[in-house]
Parts: sequence; C-alpha cells; structure tokens
Amino acid sequence: MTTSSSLSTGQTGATGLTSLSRATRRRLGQGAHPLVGKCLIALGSAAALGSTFLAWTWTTAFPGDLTVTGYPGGNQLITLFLSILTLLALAPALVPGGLPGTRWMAPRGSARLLRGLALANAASTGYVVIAIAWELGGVANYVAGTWIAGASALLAVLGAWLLPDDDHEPAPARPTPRWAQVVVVFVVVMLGLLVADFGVTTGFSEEFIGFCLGAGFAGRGLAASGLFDRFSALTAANRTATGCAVLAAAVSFVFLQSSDAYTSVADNILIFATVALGLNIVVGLAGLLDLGYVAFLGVGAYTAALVSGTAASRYAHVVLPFWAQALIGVAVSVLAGLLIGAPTLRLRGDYLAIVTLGFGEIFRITMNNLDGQSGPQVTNGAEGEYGIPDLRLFGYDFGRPHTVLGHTLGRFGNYYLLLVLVIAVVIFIFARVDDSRIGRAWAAIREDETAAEAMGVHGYRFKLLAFGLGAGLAGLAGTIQGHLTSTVTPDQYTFSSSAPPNSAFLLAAVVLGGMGTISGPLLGASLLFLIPDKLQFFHNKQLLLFGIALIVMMRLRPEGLVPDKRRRLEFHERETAAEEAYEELVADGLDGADGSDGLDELEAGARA
Amino acid sequence: MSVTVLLQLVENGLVLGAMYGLIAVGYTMVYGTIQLINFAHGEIFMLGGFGALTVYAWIPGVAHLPLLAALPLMLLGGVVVAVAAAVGAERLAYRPLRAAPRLAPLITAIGLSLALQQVVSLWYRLPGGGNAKAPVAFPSFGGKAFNLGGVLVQRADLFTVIAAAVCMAALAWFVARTRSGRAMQATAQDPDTARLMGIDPDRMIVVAFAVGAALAAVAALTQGLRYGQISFDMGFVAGLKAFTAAVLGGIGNVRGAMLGGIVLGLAEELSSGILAHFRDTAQYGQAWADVWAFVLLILVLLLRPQGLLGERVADRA
Amino acid sequence: MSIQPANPPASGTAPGSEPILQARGVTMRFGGLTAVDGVDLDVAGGEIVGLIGPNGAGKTTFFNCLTGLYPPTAGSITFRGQRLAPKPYRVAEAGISRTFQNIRLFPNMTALENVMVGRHCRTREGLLSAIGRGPRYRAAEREARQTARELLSFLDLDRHASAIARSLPYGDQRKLEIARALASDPGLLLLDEPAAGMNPRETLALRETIFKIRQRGLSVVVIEHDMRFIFNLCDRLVVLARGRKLTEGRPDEVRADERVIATYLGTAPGTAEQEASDAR
Amino acid sequence: MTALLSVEALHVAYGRVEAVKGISMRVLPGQTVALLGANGAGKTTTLRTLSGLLRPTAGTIRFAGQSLERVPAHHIVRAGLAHCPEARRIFPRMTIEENLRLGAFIRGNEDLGPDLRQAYERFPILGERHDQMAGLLSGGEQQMLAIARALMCRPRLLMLDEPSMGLSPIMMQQILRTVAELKDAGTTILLVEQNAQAALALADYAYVLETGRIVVEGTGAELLADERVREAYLGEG
Repeated sequence: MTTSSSLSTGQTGATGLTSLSRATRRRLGQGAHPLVGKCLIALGSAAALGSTFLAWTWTTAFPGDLTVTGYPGGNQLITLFLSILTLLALAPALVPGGLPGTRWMAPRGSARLLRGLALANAASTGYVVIAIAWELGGVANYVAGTWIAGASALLAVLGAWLLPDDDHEPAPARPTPRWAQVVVVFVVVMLGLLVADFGVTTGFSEEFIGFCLGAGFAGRGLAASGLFDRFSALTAANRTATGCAVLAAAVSFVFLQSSDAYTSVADNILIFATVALGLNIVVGLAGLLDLGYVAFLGVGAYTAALVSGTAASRYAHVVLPFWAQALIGVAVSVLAGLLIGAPTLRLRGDYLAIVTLGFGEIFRITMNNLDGQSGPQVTNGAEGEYGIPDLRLFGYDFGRPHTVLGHTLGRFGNYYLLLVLVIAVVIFIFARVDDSRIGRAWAAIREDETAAEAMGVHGYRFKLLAFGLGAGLAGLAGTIQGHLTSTVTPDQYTFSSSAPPNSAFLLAAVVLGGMGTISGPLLGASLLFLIPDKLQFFHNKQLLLFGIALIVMMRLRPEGLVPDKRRRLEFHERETAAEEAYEELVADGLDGADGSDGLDELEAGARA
Repeated sequence: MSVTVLLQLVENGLVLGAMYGLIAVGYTMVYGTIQLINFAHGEIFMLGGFGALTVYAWIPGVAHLPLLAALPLMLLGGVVVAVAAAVGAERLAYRPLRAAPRLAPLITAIGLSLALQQVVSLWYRLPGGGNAKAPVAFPSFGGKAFNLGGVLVQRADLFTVIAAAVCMAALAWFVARTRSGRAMQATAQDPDTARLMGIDPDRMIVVAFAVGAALAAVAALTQGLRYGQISFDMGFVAGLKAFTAAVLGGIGNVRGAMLGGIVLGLAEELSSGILAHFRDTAQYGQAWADVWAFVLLILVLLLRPQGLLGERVADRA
Repeated sequence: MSIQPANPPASGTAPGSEPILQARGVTMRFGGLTAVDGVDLDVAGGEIVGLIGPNGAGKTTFFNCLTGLYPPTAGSITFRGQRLAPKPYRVAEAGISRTFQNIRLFPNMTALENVMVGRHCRTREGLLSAIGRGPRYRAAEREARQTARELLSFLDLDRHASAIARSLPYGDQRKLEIARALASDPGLLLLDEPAAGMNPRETLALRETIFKIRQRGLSVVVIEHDMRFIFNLCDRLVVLARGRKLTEGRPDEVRADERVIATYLGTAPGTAEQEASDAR
Repeated sequence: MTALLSVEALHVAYGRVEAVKGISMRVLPGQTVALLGANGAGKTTTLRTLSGLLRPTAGTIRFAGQSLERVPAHHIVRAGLAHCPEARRIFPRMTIEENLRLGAFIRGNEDLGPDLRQAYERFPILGERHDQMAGLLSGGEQQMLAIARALMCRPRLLMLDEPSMGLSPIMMQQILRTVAELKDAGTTILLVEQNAQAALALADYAYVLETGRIVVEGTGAELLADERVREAYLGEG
C-alpha cells in the first residue's frame, strides 16, 4: 500500500523535478554537450554495475548478505539488472537517430527512457545505501563498494538530466511478420513473469522496497519512451497469442517455485485479484459503486462449504462434487446480488453504495447469528465453518502433492493452477463483455443515462445484469476460497480489516489499479497484498496508510495506475472544461432552455 | 405482551432514534448542499466522542466535577474536535474535488473514514496508559433510573432526548430564521443564483459540514453516556444507521432526518423487542436488530424512495 | 421499416394516409404548473413538421412526453397504431428517436461507438452470446458496425469515426447526434433545435440532410427558432404558446397569422411603439 | 459622462467553443441599454460573465471604477451589480418574503422593512402572498419576484435577462411596464430581451449580437428603424 502511495507521490515528485529542472536543463544543455551526459550515464552505470560485485557492507547484519565480493546478492541484483538495462538503453541515444537496430527501444525518444532507468537505479541503489546506514547505525558500516554504488548511481542520474529533450511523435512501427510479433510477445511476457516472480519471492522488506522503487521508476521510463504503447499495440494485434503467453507465464510461475512458501502468497493474490476484477465489472464498466462486494465472495464460500461435507456444517452429510458446489455457489450469489440490486438500482448511485454497505454488514451479522443460539444452527456462528475438505476435481485431490512434468506440486500449487484457470475465465468474460453490445450499453449508461435510455438502452436491466454478473463471479471465487482456506468465518467478509480481501481493499485495488481495465486491478491487488505481506513494519498501520492512499490517489491520479482511456478523459474532463461547454451552452447558447430546468425546480417546489 | 413492556420498547426506540436523528442531520445537510454522501460522517461522530472524553480524562479537575457540571465542558471539547475535523476534511479533501466525477469524492470519503478510525486506534492514549484499540470507558450518570409507571427512563435517556430536542429546535431556528440559514437553503436549492445574491457557496458548505459535525458530537456524547463506553470503530454502524435514517426521512430534508431517526429507532427496538418477547421468535431479537433496520431501509427504498418527508429524489443523470 | 414514398409529400397531411404518430390531449403538469396542456399532434408518413413557439412554450417538454422521458399527466400517444408506454427505451424500440436540445452525446466514447449504441435496441445479443461469440453474434456485431459506418458517412462524418465524441467540432457533434438517432431505424425523428449554434452554411447543409432523411422514409418533427430555416424546411408548422397549441398550418399560413405574430414573431413596429408608449 | 459599466473586447469560451468573441459596450449612469440578438448569440453568456458566474478568457470589465474580471460572483453583487437571471431562478422552496430577504443578503442585518414595503407596493400580488412558497407562483409572478429580489440589494446597475420570456402577452406588457417605471425612477438597466420592438422602445441605447459579436449598435430609435434588426431577430429576409 504504502509503496504504491509513495510510488505515486514519488512519481509526482519526479514530474515536479522534471518540470522544475526543464529550464535548468535547457541552460545546461546549451553549455554542456549532450555527449557529456551520455558519458556520465555510461560511466555511472558501468561503475554501479561493477560495484555490485564488491561488498557493500562488512557485516552480515543487513539482510541479503551484501558482504560477499565477486558475487552479487540481495538488493545488489536489482542494481545489477538496472545498470545493465541503463547501459542497453544508451544504444538508441549513441548516435543521432540511434544505433541501427536499436531504435525500437525508444519510440518517443531516448532521453526520457534513460532518465527513467537512471532514476530507477538511483532510487533503488540509493535506498539500500541509506538503509545500510539507517539500520546498522551510521556510515561506519559503509565500505568502498557502498560509496561507489551510491555515487555512480547518482552520477548516471546527473548525466541523464544533462541530456537534451528529444521527445517526438513515435515513428510508425515497421511491419513485422506475424511470427516475429508472436515471439516478441512471448519473450516480453516471460520477462515480465521473471520480474513478477522476483517481486513475489523477495525474502525481506529491503529487497521488496528496492524492487518496488526500481520497478516503479523503470516502468515510468519505459512508458515515457513509448515502449509500453508499442507493446500494447502489439498485444492488441495478437490477442490470442498474448492470452496464451500470459497463461503460459502464469502457469510456469508455479514451476519456478521450489516450495509452497510463495505459492500460497500467489494463491491469495489470485483470489484477491479475481474478486477485484469481478468488482471492476460492476464499478469500472457499469459505474455502480458496490461497497459490500466481499459479501458475495462470502456467499459463495459459505454455500460451497455447506454442501461439501464440512465437519462443522449442519449439512455435514451433504457432499456434492465441486462442479455442483460451484454452480450452487454462483447461483446463490447471483440471487443475492439480484435481491440487493433489484430495489436499489432504479435509484441514483449513491443509494446503491450505502445499501451494499449495509448488505455487507448484514451478511456478516447473519452468518454470525446462524449459530444455534441467535438463530438456527447453520453456519456455526463466529467460529465459522471449519474443516472444509480439500477440493477434488475429476479424481484429482488438491490436498495432496502431485508430480507434474518432474515438478512436485504441493497443495498450494494445485490450487494455484485452478485459480489461474478461474482468473483466466474471469478475464475472458471481462474482455468479451466489455467489447460487446453490453459493454457499450454500460459505457453509455455511465456517461449519460438519460441519453442512453432515449437510445433504447434499458438502463435498469443492464445495471442489474452487471450487478448479477459481478456477484456471480465473486461467488465463483468464493467457492474455491472456502476450500483453500479450509475455514470460513464471518469476520473474513467485512467492509474493512487489515487483511485483504475485504470490500475496502477490493475497491482500492480497482481504484488504485485503474477502473475499467484488466491489468489495473491485477496490479492493484498484487501491490495491496504484497506490500503489507512483505513489509512487516506496516503491519498495524496499513489501514491508515491505505485510507490516506485513497485520498491522495483521488486527488492526484484518480484514473489509477493503469488508466482506461475513457476513464482518464472522464476524470480530467473538467480540466479541459469541455463538459461545461455542454451544460452551459444549454443555459446560454440556446438562450432559451425551454424552461425545462425551471420546470424541474417548480416541480420540486410544488411537491414540497 | 404487556403495555408496560411495549411502552418501554417505545421509550428505548425514541431515545435511540433521537441519537440517530442527530447524526442523520449531518448527512442530510451535506447531501443537501453538495450531493455528497459524506461517508466519513460516522467518524466525525466518533471523533466527537473522543473529543469529549479527552476533556474529561486529560483536563485536570474535570473528572472530579459532578458529571452535570462537566458535561458542558465535554460537549465543548467534542464539538470543537468534530467541527475541526469536518471542516478540515471539507477544505482539504472534498473541496478540491468539487468538479470531479461523483465517484472521486465518495472514494475520498471512504479513505478518510478509514484513516480517521486508524488515527484514533493507533494514537489515542488515556492518562492511565490504555489505548483506544478496544472500547474505552466513558463517564456515565450514576443514580437510579426514573420509573414512570413501570417504564424505566435512564438518566442518560433523559439527557439524550432533551439534547436532541434542544438541538433540533436550535437548528430549525437557524435554518428558517437566520440570514445564514436562509443563505444555506438558497445554496442548496440553486448555487448559482445564490451567488448572484452575494452568498459565498463555499462558506455555506463549510457551515453545513460544521453544523452537522456539531450535532454528531452531541450524539456521540449521548452514546457515551448511555453505554458507558466509546470505541474507535463506533462510527461505522452508527453512520450506516444514521444514513438510513436520513434516507427514511427524505435525504436533504433536515426535519426528515430527525423523523427518520425516530422511525428507525422505534422500528429497530420494536421489531427486535417484540420478537425477543415471544418464545418462538425469541432468538431473532436483539442480535438481529441491525438486520431489521436494514430491511426497513430496503422496504422504504422500494416503496417510497423519496423518503417520508419526500424531498425530491434527484435522478437527473 | 415501412417504405415511404421518396418524393416529398405536399404540405399538410397527405389525404388518405394514416398518420404514423397520433398524440391526443397530451398534458404535462408539474405540481401546479401546466407545462403542456392538451396538445394534439398528428404526423403523417414522410412529413416534416415544425414545432415553434416562444421560449417556455412547452416544446421540449412535449418532446419529452413523446419520448417517454416524462410520463404525461394525461393524454395518449399512438405510434403506428400502437399505444406507447412512457418508457424511453420502449419508445425507441417502437421507432421514435430523438436528439437533444443541449447535445447529449456520450462524450468519452468514439463517434462510431456512439452510433453503435444507437443501434442497441435493434440487436438482441445477450450475455452468453457476447461471451461465446458464435456466428450469430459476429454477424449481428458486424451488421451494427456496418450500419454505424454507413450512417456516419451519410452525415459526412466518416473521418471522425474513431475520434472521441467530445473532441468533435460543435456542428459535427450535432450531426453525430442525428446519426446516433438514425441508428435505431426510427420511423419518426424528433430534432430539438438542431440548428442552434450552427452558422448559416451549416444550417443550409442541415436542411438538405433533413430532406435526405425524409427520403429514407422517415417523418421528422423539428423544434427550431431559426425562422428562415423552419419556413423553408417544413411541410406544416405547429405553434405552441404557454403549453397550448395556438395554431397549425402551412408555413405561409402561420406566417400570416395575427396571433402568431403577436405572441411569437413580435408585434408590428407600429403597435410596438403604441405598446411602449402605453407602458410609459 | 463616465460610464458606469464599460466592457472592452470581452471573450468568453466554454472549453473550446467560444461563445462571446470580443464584445465592447458601455452603460452610462441612468441609462437603459438593451442587448438584442438571436438564440445563441451570446447575450446570456455576456450577462453571466458580467456577474462573475463565468470567467472571461480575455478582455476587461470595469464597473464603477473597479475591474471585475477576476472578482468572484458573490463580491460583484456587493459592488452594486445585480443580475436577475434568465428563467427567473427564484428559490422555489422558500417563501416570497424569504426570497426577497435573500435578495438583500449583502446588506447584512439591516432593517429591511422599508424595502419590503416598497416591493409589495410595486407588486401587490407579492405582498398578498408573501408567506407562500415561491414555486407556487405563476411564471409572470415569479418574474416579478425575481425583479423585486434583484432590487432588494439596491443595485447601481440592474441586469435583466429576458424578463418577458415565456409570459403571456398581458403579463409581458406588465413586466415591460415595470421595467419602464424602473427606468423612469432613474435605475440604470442592462436589458436582454426577446421582444425586440418593445425593448428598443424602452432603450436609450442598444447593441445587437450575432454569434458572439456586436453587429449593430445605436440608440433605440435608430435601431427601431433599422431593417437589419428585424432580420437578426426573426431570421426573415
């Protein structure tokens, strides 16, 4: 959480820095030859690279053991990787127009790419250098390698800022054969997997923070250089290949793991992300604010638990196969969604927010009360349904280790593969529905419901559809979650608690990630899960930081980390003041609104 | 079921409803002026309680005063803290988003609500060394309850009802009779034309936030006195209920908020009380009170979405 | 969609042809205020009717009643012999489409998407079909896209197809609204001040466009203040004043009508001076 | 005589759409100035900019020696510029008297008795129904209320935006008569009016707007005789 917030503030800080220094840069740029900048970058990055083979401190007290000479470890790996990247990124900047064959690296100009990468390296390396002094008590813990690492990373940044701006419109991509495109997509996705794997398996908070800083700034640099745009154009042109690549990468993650330690983290992220995606259909696509969404996850989990032969269940003798559990779980969730949605979706959106919030609370209370004391014994009350048996699907027992392709899959590994399948299904549904008659109807309702209805869109029906679909997908995730955690308790499904998923975290994953997009909630959910998981010192402050992050995000980047094109326009509408044009042109341009506004007022007056 | 029991339920419901009503006013006033569900209002209520407690616990001597003498000081403390928090939130969090799409301020409000809860839970310290992670004790009236023909009226109940009545009368006077009150109504009805009258809408919005916060602080005091404790997370359910009350009464309507509060309080007490009274349904009583309150909200939205004192439900897209 | 004669009918309701729209006694009250008071309106197939009257006469409110935005307090609206339910999406399905006085496009969607939304009620594909994407779905989607492109080029907007609606020039936004309205294959098009904010050249082009729309077999009802535009466009004019129908007839008849001059077109200079000196 | 209000090269835009494209005009103390033009010509935009509800993109507005381009709307009233908005915009859920008192908001807690009495004398119907909800008044009565409300702040310049809009001929005449009375009483008035002839008969000076620009200006009598005015207004030609 905090990293994401510090990330976003860091970003604006960086933007501020960029604009502030633009004038300075121009002045310097006239004096200093661009070659000076490039030399500094090369020198700095090379020295930083070299420093990773030196010791950075003489004590093993700093996590990751940075005392070894000749063999980079811990945070040094990040510095090593970023230094190499920076050196590579110099290639398109070396001669005007770029070294032949490297121009693709910076479609919009290489200066921004270099600045981003140099900054990423400096932030990540600088953070370690400072952390060494901070945690171990002073610069006495520095050795030569520390000084070299810190100074050279800074040198590279200095060099990057001496470079003149060379932003330009990206040249059109050269036509490449289909097979080459597919290869590129696969390679990039696999690289992405390695980066993600590194992040998920970071062993201590310093490494994770270094990773986040590096990845964040580097990502910004790549985006600014136009590489991301080019890659997303590539994926858009090769949807099936991208889908296969991502699926393959996701599956191979589990084969990179030697134990279940990080697979369980990945399982939790997947559950969280799946539900966040479901919520994104409701919030992002249909524009309905659901504050009790986690309850639908709970409905699915409880329903599945009740019919799977759970020991503590009233219906312990009912043991249905999983496909039946899933069907029932989804059906009950959809039903709950329709029951809540039907009366409220006719009203304006704010009511829905509160009613869903209330529903979340009611769900928790009801599950608590069906304990034999305050109501019939169904759910075992606050203690919850425990002893939910492991999943069994086509004779495959998810509780036992299986050897697949010579790799032993543990319990969490089994669930991981199933969850990848589920999230793939959710992504598939999300993408297809978004790009269809239904998706267009949702967008239209979000933009102007009255106009949408006048065009024949049955607003209520489509809102109800979104609400029911969202509830069903959450319910589906819930049916698996119950088996995975083997216990479901009412307190797992509250509005806010320190552990995701809960309604507030889900909403945050969507909002911070990017409403209406697929990758946004995935990124948001990963960050929101990993940050508290990796950074133990946040433990009791994460809800606070997370609340602050929501406020800051709405102020600075309301469209989220991965913005949807349309959303971005929506949120920055007023800045371009175009919407006012619509409104005001009525008030004035037409010098005679047929009095309809006045009539509305009158109508109100007459009723009062 | 005897009349006395029924009357006792009615008494409980009225008192509870008076408290809901006091909080609901804040929702209604803010909604009426800027169409924002101030999700953090429950936390403003909670902060009011802690403000009052701070005066009691930390200002030397206050704890030794007779409670009735200490109450005005505590009330002042609560009101100051709640109003400061609400006005600060308006200024720093909401105002910059005034032109943003509706979702932005609403999400901000959610963030604010979580952050405020956590600030209290993490950093509030009692003189004795306790913290506010769990409910903390609040002074309460000693002494026996008044017995009115079998109906027990606790001292705190009396205080609640009187406080609510005074506040509502003062509010009614403020809105209907004072220049600022009229200006606030004007801003709610037509902000642009209000500006043409020389009214600064920003000021009026601040007034709406402040008045709502002050009444929420009064409500928090009554809550503390009745239950003998307050907690950092009490704003969540109270806020939810109060919002329900505001919708019941017709959101945007100040008198409706009080009426809605009382209807909700009565419904909650009567439904759970009557259910608890009979053996067959006893188990669906107290533990389900929140559920019945919520069912009522759904019913009202279904049958009369504009609320009991129907202000218009603005559904223009 | 029924085929209508391509050549414009003579002014007035063509004898013998059953009107496609029949509004009878449409009344809309807001509390104590009667905004529309017992208005009758018949529109024949292929007819262009102008709806004029002073500001506040209830023209837009009448449109809103016709399109189900406001359920009328009294009166009935029959379209192609079928009584209309006062729900906007039902009205659109029945074949009445409209534009708005203040442009109400979906501002952040592309022009093409805007028009495709207009096609919404002529397609049926549901959730499962959208997920499964069978041949039926693909065909329907292709058809919708095709129709939308065709309409964009009909209104000379092809170059804007993938532009975000709100980035379009004002005049083109008005035209895009018409394209969107046409996408639902309506039999009757209601245009609410389509020429507002257009320059004289654009207004002239708009008139030609409306004639072309009539040639597609549609009837059109237009609210407009630009008298030159309306007199040269419409077969028949209906004048509303204070919620009531003041008069109706051919443009030249209406133009000569004393009452219309008095309430709308303005009193003749002589009487105005008289009036003003009275006022002193 | 120095102008009470002078506007130089005023531009106003909604986003990218420019609605007022360089208007210059003056209002002398005691004058009645009319602003005419077809729908969409930019009349209301001009008034809304003068009263601060909209911000000009360029140009200057000087009122009684003070520049107003950057002054917020609620301070402009204090300078003595009252705006009686288009479509009346009374506060429907307040009584007539409350509406009037709001008109005098800037005067603080002064005794409003004399002003209220004057308003009720001018419009007896308002006096008779002073404690009724304003939303229940008919259109013409609402217009009277709106004018009376604007006068409550004792403005130095009264801006009236289409006071006769949507009124019956009789009511329209009555409102115009009221405007004439105000003029005779020495009120400085900036009038936007649809009934061109009547407005010109009242006006000392008038400007005709077309798509955001002034195309004709002159004294009322001059414009009354001008064919172009009729053309700009009725689209006849």
